[in-house]
Amino acid sequence: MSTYRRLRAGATALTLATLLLGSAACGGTTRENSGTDSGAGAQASGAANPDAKLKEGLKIAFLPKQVNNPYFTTSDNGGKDAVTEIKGEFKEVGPSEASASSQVSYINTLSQQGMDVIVTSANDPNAICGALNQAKAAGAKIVTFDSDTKPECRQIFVNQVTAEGIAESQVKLISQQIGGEGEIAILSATANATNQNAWIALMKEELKKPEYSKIKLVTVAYGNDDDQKSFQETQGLLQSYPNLKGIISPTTVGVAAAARYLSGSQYKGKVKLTGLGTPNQMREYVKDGTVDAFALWNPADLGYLAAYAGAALASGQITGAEGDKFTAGKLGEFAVGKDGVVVLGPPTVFDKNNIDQFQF
Amino acid sequence: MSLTDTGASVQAADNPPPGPGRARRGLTERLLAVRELSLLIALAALILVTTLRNDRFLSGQSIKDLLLGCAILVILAVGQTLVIVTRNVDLSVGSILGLVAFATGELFLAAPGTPWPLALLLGVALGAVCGVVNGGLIAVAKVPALVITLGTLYAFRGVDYYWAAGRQINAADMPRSFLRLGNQTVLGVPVLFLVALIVVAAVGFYLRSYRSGRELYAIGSEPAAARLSGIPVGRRVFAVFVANGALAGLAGVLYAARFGTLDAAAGTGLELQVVAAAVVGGVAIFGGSGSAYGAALGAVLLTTIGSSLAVLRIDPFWQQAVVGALILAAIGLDRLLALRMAARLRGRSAHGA
Amino acid sequence: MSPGAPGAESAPLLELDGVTKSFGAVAALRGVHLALHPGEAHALVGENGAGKSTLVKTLAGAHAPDSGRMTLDGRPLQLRGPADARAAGIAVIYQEPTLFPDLTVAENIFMGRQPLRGLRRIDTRAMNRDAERLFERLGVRIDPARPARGLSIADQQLVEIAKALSFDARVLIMDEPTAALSGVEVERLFAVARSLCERGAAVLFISHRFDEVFDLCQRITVLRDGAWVSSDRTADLTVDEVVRRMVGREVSSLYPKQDAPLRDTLLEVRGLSRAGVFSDVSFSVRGGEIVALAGLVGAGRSEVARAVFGVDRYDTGEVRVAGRVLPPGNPGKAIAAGMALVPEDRRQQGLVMELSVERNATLARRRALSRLGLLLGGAERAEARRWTRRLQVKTARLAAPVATLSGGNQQKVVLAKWLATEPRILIIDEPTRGIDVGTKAEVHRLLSELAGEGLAILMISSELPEVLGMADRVLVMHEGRVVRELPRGEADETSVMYAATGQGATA
Amino acid sequence: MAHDSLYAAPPSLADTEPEAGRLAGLRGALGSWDAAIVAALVVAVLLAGLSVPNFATGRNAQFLLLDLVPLALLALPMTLIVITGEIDLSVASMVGLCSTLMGQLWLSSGLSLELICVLVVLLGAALGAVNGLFVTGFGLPSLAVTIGTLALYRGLSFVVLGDQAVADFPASWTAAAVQTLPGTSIPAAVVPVLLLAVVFGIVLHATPVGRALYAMGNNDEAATFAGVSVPRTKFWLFVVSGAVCGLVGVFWTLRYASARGDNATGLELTVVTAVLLGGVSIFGGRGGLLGVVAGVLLLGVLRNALQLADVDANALTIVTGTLLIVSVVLPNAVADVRARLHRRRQRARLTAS
Repeated sequence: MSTYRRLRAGATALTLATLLLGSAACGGTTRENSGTDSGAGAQASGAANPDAKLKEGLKIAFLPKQVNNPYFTTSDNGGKDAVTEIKGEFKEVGPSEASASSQVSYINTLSQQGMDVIVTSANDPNAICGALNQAKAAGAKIVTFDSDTKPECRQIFVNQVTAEGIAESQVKLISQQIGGEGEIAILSATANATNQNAWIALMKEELKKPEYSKIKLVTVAYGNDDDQKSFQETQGLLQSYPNLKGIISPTTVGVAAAARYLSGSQYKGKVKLTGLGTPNQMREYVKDGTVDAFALWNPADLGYLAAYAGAALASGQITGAEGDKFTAGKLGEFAVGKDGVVVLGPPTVFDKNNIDQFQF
Repeated sequence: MSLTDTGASVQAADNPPPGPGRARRGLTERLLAVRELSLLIALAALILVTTLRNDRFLSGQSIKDLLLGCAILVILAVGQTLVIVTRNVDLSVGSILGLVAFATGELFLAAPGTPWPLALLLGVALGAVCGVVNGGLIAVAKVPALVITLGTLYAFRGVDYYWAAGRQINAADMPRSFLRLGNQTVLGVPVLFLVALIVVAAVGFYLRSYRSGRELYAIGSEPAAARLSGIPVGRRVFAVFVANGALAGLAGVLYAARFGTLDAAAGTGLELQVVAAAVVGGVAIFGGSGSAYGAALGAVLLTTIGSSLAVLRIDPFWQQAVVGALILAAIGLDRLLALRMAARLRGRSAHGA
Repeated sequence: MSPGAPGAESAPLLELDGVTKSFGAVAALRGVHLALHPGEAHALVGENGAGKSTLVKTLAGAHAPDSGRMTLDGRPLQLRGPADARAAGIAVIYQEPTLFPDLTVAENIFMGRQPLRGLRRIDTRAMNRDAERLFERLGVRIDPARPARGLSIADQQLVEIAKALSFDARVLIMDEPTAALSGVEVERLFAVARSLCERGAAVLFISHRFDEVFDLCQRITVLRDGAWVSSDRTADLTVDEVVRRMVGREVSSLYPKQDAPLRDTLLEVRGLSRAGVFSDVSFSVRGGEIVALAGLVGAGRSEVARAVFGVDRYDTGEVRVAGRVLPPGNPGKAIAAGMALVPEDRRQQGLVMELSVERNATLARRRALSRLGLLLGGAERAEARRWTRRLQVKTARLAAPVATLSGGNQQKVVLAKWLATEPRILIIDEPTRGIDVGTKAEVHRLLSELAGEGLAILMISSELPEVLGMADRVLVMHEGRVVRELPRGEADETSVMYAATGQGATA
Repeated sequence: MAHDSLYAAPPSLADTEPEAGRLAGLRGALGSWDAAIVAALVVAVLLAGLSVPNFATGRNAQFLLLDLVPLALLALPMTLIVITGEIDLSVASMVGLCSTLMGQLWLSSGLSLELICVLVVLLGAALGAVNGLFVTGFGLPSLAVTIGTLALYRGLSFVVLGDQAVADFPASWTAAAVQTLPGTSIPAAVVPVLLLAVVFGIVLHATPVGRALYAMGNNDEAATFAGVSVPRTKFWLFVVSGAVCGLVGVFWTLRYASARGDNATGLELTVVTAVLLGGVSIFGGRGGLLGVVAGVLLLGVLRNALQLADVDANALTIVTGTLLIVSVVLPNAVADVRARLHRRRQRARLTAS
């Protein structure tokens, strides 16, 4: 009878309630009048004391994008080495799936536990900002690595390489391999991965240079950092673009999947592949001739550097202001650049000749 | 829904003689065949359209990729058919696959010399053990399979994560003979696909022609009646979950062979595709009807859609939406057919009077 | 009295001794004795809740008795499940058909025993052939290869019978198999049962219909409240005696419809049709009048009632309540207009087993009982108390789940639920189906009383004496049409049956 | 309806009579389930407060409650839906789609945020209506339908925003989402949640609608005969569920200041777990809102405490899965043991006499 009518009334009421709640908040917020809060505020508060010694017993927590990712396991282990060197307490926590919302809950937990330093790789540049700011307010130093947040949410971002550096080296590698002309495609990770998109944008810029004028980027495919999906996408690329000469896959999952596909297909050696991959994953394909050369920074070094940066922050050696300098154990001295960015260095290029020297 | 089915019954003596009856023999089977045929037509149409847009889609390499790509899903869908036919569902297959795949890698790490047939057997056994957990909980606790397997979906994946602890196993860690299994072809047909074919044929044949196979349909069709007719319902359902676990284990080993790179996330979310494949293939989600062949065709269709979306350069974001829409379309279509059939049968009953 | 009292000419084929079974606090069987002799049909009678169905399920292996002995051919028999019972040669036809709708008729018959060929594969052709032979034996024609879904109830029952036949059972148990069958079908079923007896099988027949019991069976066992009362030869018994043993008391006049002054027409049905179910049904019922809708099972009576009430839709026609057109397909509107339908299948359609007595009793009144949209406990309880008192529902607490009540009391709760809506029009489908003899009289008295209060009552009944005793007018349906209308004076067994079987349609 | 076929009734040889008796016993056990879950919650809070450092602080309570807002909101309509014997697995995907729709509208429509919020809730209701239409209009099992829309809506949410994430919502709004009540550490968002919980509680327990919900969950045919419009009621339940998802989508977007396609992925499992943990029967017809609220809190407390105690995320996955299984297995097991004990006592009495 009218049971449903009541429910319908309920639904209407719910809508009305939202309307009221919404309009009660304030009158008509639009994108135009809201004015995006630009993160101009660099945060370097207080003065750095370059001579301060690194404190012992610092509680340093690593919060990767997800805990089940071998890449992050490697870099967190680098961080662990560093923390051991400076006699701190190391901890690695993180969600089992790469989602920003669960990272927020972990950040809250860490700040609740009174961590001195939180080293994190952001699943979303904005979503975890609020939580990071709260943690910062509670006294924790925030270092991001691999994937950054908005600059105002952290003190230091440890960048594996500059985005420009990646774009340059990737384009250069593929150009060398395909002989400077032909169609190429990019196989990326997820479509909203911050760093991937930044690199891809820069690669497109790079390709506009005259020396690459004969190279045509035909498409960007997304393998979602999922092995099977990347595999299928590679398949799709080769079928859709018969004239494809090369693929750049600036993600470790993607490049390995693509290499495996190529090595088992008729395109092996004919379609060139380069990208960012780990030597362990790629060793086989470099040796069997599928891949000539690829690049990567050392993820362990990345974590190592991030841990040192965090310790330096917590000890007052640096504040994250441009020009601050600190020493990161075996890696030597680093300087903080603009927006609190510390760059690990140019990527290493791996090929048949040097790959056996690396184990990670 | 039986509200109207009791309508106008007939005095049996006045039923039409069996002459015309012969013509309508095997209505159910014919309907199933219709379903399989329409799947084939849909598949053909899809391939045709994609090939028209890009003639490489039908090249030898591409067909090989397609067959290779669908093999694992086919095996899982066939296993799921066994379960769904009994009016149950197993949502934990993706997690079982992931667990077994990683375990296989671990096995090769720990004992590099393991011959691959042994690894295969061990993988199947591990899958079966997971199935025992599912089936045991369902049979002992008398709780719907949906909830239990939702729970074990978490639990198996958790065990997998815990075990892997963020490590990855690479192709280099596994013996070449094993990896070849994943890529090798016999007369141009990938070995993986042949394995899947054997599974489909075996399960399909079993379901159609064996007493215990038919009993599975009986259980799904009317569990209470099945019990009263002396069918060991609990044991059969348990066995079905074990069998499905074993098939998921097989799929896990093949996954390891095919992809080479393994971490704990292998097969995450696969259960949706598996259920979708079975449902699209005409396996009624409320049990009692459907065939392994249909489910296998459903899996092939889904994989082909995935590939052709990639080939047609349709935004990959659409892919998941297409899977969802297909599930809805498939169950909607089934409903329509069932209503049609009920109407026809009722009509026939009435005419007989 | 000692068990198996009457004669000892042949050793019993199947014997039960002191069988006990309880569910929770309820003792369903208390020391039951039963001896089935080869070549004999044995009737099991008793009121609802006397334990007949439990006994059947025990014999079928579906329930394990708590204590007591079963012997087959003098050897102890232990049934661990229905499969054991089958293996022992015990076949059961249940009250409600238990078919697999998705499987073919032949598979339903031979499930688990399909004929095999090489490699233990099922031989479908042989199976269909065998099924066809069984149907020939039964004298019916059902396509063995069609799915069971969509079979009429009678056909389903026939498939069950074929299944039981296919066992070559030594013991055939039939739990109210005739409820859904027409006279011809019943005759055929009995012929089959007799032929089984001739071959030395034992038949256990459970029914509420005494004419059938006395027609078929050589012995009658009476159960009351789960306990064994008596086993006697049919020849030594009369119907009255059996009834007396069943209820444990004398039963007074059964059908006491008192004349009530007829008032205005309350329910008017015009040209109601639903394709393939019923067509062009028209009738009207006045206040104070009981109109019976008679006919064979499957004639479309219940379907008409459901359509009038709005549970099912109809294609054409209209229903008027006190002159106003009732919108189709909306039971809520029908209730609001003052109509109530006590459905045929009370357990399935009338009750929500897990809800309490009071919630069930007030379910159809929940809206009227609410204040400002809120429904608070007190109102429901008061209302429920009023009606359960009037109908003498026996329950410990009104908050107890209705499932804990005995069958007869559950029936009363269904009645209470509908009477609580204070209807002007009461449609009651098989008012005494499955009700024991004692309660039957109560229900009839109540109906008569309600008519006296001015209600218009439409009663659907398959029991001719009930129809003839209660109704002011009898409408006879045949194959979805109302073929005769008989005022009280003209209605008798012959005229109603004549019309119901279709012969009177043109007369 | 066909829906009940999926939750295969617990296998039991008992016919309806003893079955009912058993369920009645179960009911007795479950009457105390509410109490048990509340007690478990209290124990968990006490234990965590005593043994886990940093648990019993205002700040932690704020984090905990804030994390629970989406879960609590989604559990409300889910409780009602499960009580009617249906299920809505698409809630998390609806949240995701609503979130991206909000982002897209904010990005490109130029409408005011207030209007957008209302629109998003309405869109959520429309998404729910699609579920409702498939379930009630076409008579399909809600499990299958919502598995389909789970994939469809998630896919669409990626289609809507593609590779973007919209993040430039006004700071005043995003701050409001996480604001605490003045003078306390209780998030302000808890207030509307509580209000809605009270509304849902009243609807379920003290209105004719609530009675109808229980009735149709137990026996929809009897409910139909009692004048309940089962399909229409269920349809509107799905609409309400969708609207609440819209609301959660708005909250999620503002709280995390980010509209992304993957928002709330996998949340449906947690919601179902909380509802079942709260004592709602997956078969329908049983359970209450108080238990569900306690279930939500218990789940949140456990997770939070374990996280604070540095328990691995992977172990948390296992805990969630196990909790889900336990919460459905336990009531059945308890009832089973009780029945068995009772039988034994009965037998003892009989043999004694």
